[in-house]
Amino acid sequence: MIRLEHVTRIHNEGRPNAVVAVNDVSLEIPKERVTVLRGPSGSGKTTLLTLIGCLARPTQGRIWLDDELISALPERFMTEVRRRTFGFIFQRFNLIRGLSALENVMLPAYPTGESHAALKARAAALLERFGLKARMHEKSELLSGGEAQRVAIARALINDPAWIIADEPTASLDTALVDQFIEEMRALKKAGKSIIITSHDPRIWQADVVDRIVTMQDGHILSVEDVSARERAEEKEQNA
Amino acid sequence: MRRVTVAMLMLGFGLAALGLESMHARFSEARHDAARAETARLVRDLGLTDLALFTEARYVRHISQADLFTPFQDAPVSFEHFPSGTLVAPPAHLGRHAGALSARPIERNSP
Amino acid sequence: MRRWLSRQAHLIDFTLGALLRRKGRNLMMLAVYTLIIFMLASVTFLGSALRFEAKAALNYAPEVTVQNLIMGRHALSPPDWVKKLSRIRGARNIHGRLWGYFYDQAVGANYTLMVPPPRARDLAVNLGEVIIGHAIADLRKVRQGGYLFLLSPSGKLFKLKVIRILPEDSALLSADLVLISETDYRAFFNLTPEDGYTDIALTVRNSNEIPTVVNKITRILPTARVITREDILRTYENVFSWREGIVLAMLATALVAFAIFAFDKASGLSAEERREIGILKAVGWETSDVIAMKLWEGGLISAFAFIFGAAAAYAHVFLFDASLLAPVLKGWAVLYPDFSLTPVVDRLQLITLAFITIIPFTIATLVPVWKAAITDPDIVMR
Amino acid sequence: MIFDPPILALLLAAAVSAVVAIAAALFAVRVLRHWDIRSGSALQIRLERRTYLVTTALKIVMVMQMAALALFVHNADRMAILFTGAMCALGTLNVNQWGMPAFLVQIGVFLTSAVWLLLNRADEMGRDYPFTRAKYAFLLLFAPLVVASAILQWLYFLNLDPNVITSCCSKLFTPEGSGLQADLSAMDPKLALIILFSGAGLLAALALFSSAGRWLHVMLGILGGLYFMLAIAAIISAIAPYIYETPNHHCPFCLLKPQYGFIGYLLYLPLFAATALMLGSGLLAALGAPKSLQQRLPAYQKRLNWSAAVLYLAFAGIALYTILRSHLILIG
Repeated sequence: MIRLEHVTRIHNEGRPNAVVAVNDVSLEIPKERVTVLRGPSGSGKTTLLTLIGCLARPTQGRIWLDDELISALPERFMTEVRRRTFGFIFQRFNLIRGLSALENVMLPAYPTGESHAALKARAAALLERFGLKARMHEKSELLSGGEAQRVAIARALINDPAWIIADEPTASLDTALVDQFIEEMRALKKAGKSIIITSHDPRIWQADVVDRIVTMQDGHILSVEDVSARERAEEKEQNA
Repeated sequence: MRRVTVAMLMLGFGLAALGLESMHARFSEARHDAARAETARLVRDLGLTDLALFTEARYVRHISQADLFTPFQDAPVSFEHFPSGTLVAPPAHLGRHAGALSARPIERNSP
Repeated sequence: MRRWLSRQAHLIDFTLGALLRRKGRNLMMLAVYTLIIFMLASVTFLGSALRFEAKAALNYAPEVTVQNLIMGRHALSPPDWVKKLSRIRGARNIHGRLWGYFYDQAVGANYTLMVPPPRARDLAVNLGEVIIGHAIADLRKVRQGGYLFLLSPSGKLFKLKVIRILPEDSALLSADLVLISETDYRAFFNLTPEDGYTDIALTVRNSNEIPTVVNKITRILPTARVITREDILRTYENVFSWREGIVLAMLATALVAFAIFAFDKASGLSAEERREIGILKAVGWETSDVIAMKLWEGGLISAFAFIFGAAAAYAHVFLFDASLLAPVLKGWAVLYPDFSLTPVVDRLQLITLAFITIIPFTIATLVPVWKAAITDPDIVMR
Repeated sequence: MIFDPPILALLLAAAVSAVVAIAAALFAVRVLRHWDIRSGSALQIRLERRTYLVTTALKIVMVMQMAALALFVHNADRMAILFTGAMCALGTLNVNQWGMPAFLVQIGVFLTSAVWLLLNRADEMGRDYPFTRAKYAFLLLFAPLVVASAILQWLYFLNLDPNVITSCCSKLFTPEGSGLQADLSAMDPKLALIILFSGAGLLAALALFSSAGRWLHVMLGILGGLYFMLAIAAIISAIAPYIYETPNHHCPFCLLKPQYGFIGYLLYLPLFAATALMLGSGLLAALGAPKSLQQRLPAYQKRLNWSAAVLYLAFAGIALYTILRSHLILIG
């Protein structure tokens, strides 16, 4: 579980162009569920995601990962936590050009010093699972959108993280790929991963894998909606 | 093959070449021994004092025998320096005390 | 340890990938860097090899040379000096040397004319005979048994029979030698026996006694300058250090320019490279990982340039007789010894070279590398 | 003299090191004044980021300094031919009054930089960077040393005068002479050997089993420093004659010459490394284990101690080897 207590994040603090991106947010994100952060652009959802994912430190407030206070760690240890805890899927996937799909997947594990053979085997197995065995050695910029998406997911999984964080993963995808993405998320959820997605794409928040929708505006949380409970309630109604 | 492996192999190849060259150095030292013995005999017999590396002027031809003033007035068609004159340093025994005839070293008490 | 190695291997692998993406530019840079080191190393190798030859050969030079100085200039030594010096205990084989320079207008070369001392029995020359160095034989196109014509400074023509040509092996010391008999020598330069000698050489049996002998000489002959073999050896130790130093100082500007170039390359990070570092950091690379990766870039370029530059320089100097540097050494000299050097590699100089090439490069890129490495990881989400 | 390539290299290294050390010291002052690991302020984040630069720069400088020490000695040895009376590095160092201090300070730089690196390593293990203040306070001591080393080297190399007759090692290191070197050579070889071997054994044993007390551990660091000096003295009075196979040659520098198979490097390297490890370990013990390092620090110290013990034994082993190989008999 991730718990945020009165978290505030100010960009460019102390300068005239300071912006309060996240303002006094307290939130709990449950494990093994799919949580969606929803809101218009500029609502602070992406900033909140960087705080949760240990990519940035809050200006104020605390963030707990299970029982570990992670908001006050120096960069070095924050990175350590990030590496073993979170897998990231970015908007437009952010694969590194010039490297093969396989290398892109292996990348996050480089600093651990795992042996090349073992790492390569793991990455290859992941790619095979996503049906990319044949495209493994292709340069990343030559992959199709769907392939790139799956490589990005495989990369997020290489360090076997408990949490998957996805930032606007479907922003530039057609419907078929969005469906494919949702299916992958379903599989990951089933495998016991906890997932956080930011999106203003209705195709995501209407998907039935989603358990919880957090709506943000102007750095505040507007509402927290337990979708799975709602569905379960609806199901019950129908059965009755 | 991994890029790092290729790079290390290439570096290894370069190092091996350096190693081979140092083997070559050791090997051919013996080959040059005969020539050096010949030269040494010539030096001893004739009492030679300098290398015939630069022959333009006597202050570079006989560096160790030159005095400080030669560079400016020596050699047949010379106005001043030759290129080699800029390359060679004045003889070691013409140090700070070169002007004085008593250019012998000063004894310094060791600490 | 194994983990550490494997981590470095991964970082190198990544950095090579990044370098290869801009293959042309980086290979060009590597080539320039290698070339600079090649030149530096060539000069260093040549210098140390010459130094080695000088040391090996001049170890047999006379222990003490006595020169007469008049008004600060080298002058002829009076004949009675030989007698005076022979009274010194410990001094042996005292003999007045006759040697001097001769500018041969026909070919525009300088010769060193010399009278072989009496003890050089193999090299004894009679009246009308001559022994010449290899370079002169080549230049004047004479062979053993042929005749060498020399026009003396006073206008007399000398016809000398070449009885021997000094071996090419000793060219480094004997290329420009013309050995003639004392009678010929004095006639050639219009010297009478009363004029004395060019200088006086002597040997000292016990090398510990050299300072004592030198002291005595300066007392007996106050106007004399005394040059010991130590002095000669030191001169040669110095001569080439100086030259290497000069070349180094000149090439240092090239190195500095290169360091600035490297600095520029490291600091002029494109938006794409920034984003890439952001991605690396976001997916779990630490700042120090990025710094290490980037330093490997410079380290690899340095290592490649150093190893291949040094190896090529060795081949150049010792396998191809420093052919590219010969013009520099030759200067305006017409006579140039055709020598091949004993290959000697001085470890100290290799280390020095490594120092001088790797330090500026690493230091120059350090700050830009760090600036790149502290890129915020959340840049990828903006 | 200044145009000699190795000298240019050394001066370059010295100048670069001094500049980095001064910059690092200025940064250290800022760290000591403003460092607060619990704060998330912009200043703290800037400081933390800058530590990466300072640490990397110092690591490079320290590696460079260690190489420079070897180059310095090697070069001094080679230059001996340029000075009348000099036979090895010692003669060259004695050409003017700056040589010996430059050399000793360079050794000081080597040891302190090694200790700093060990401290830095420990600091980076703790989630709250527990030793940061100590580390940067230490840097304030280290920086003047580096600057002094650079100045001394400049003075030394600029004032190298080939007309000076210097003294060779056989004159300085004689039991009959006066001064420190003579006293060192006059030490009884038997006593020297006893100190060398029993000291190495004792230190190795203590290092292996000293996880007990904190203050014992600190003592061990001090003993390591003391042993360093005693071991050098023992090399001068006893080991050197064994290597040269003449009872009267005591020079600690000639050992580094090729005709003795560079045995000196083999002998000094483990001693220097072990000393640095002991000093580092002792300093860590003196600082005490902070809360964030309760588990990791003892393990780290244990690793340091183990390495030191192995190196001490290696040092003693090589010393023993030189004695056994020698044809000289000093002690009946």
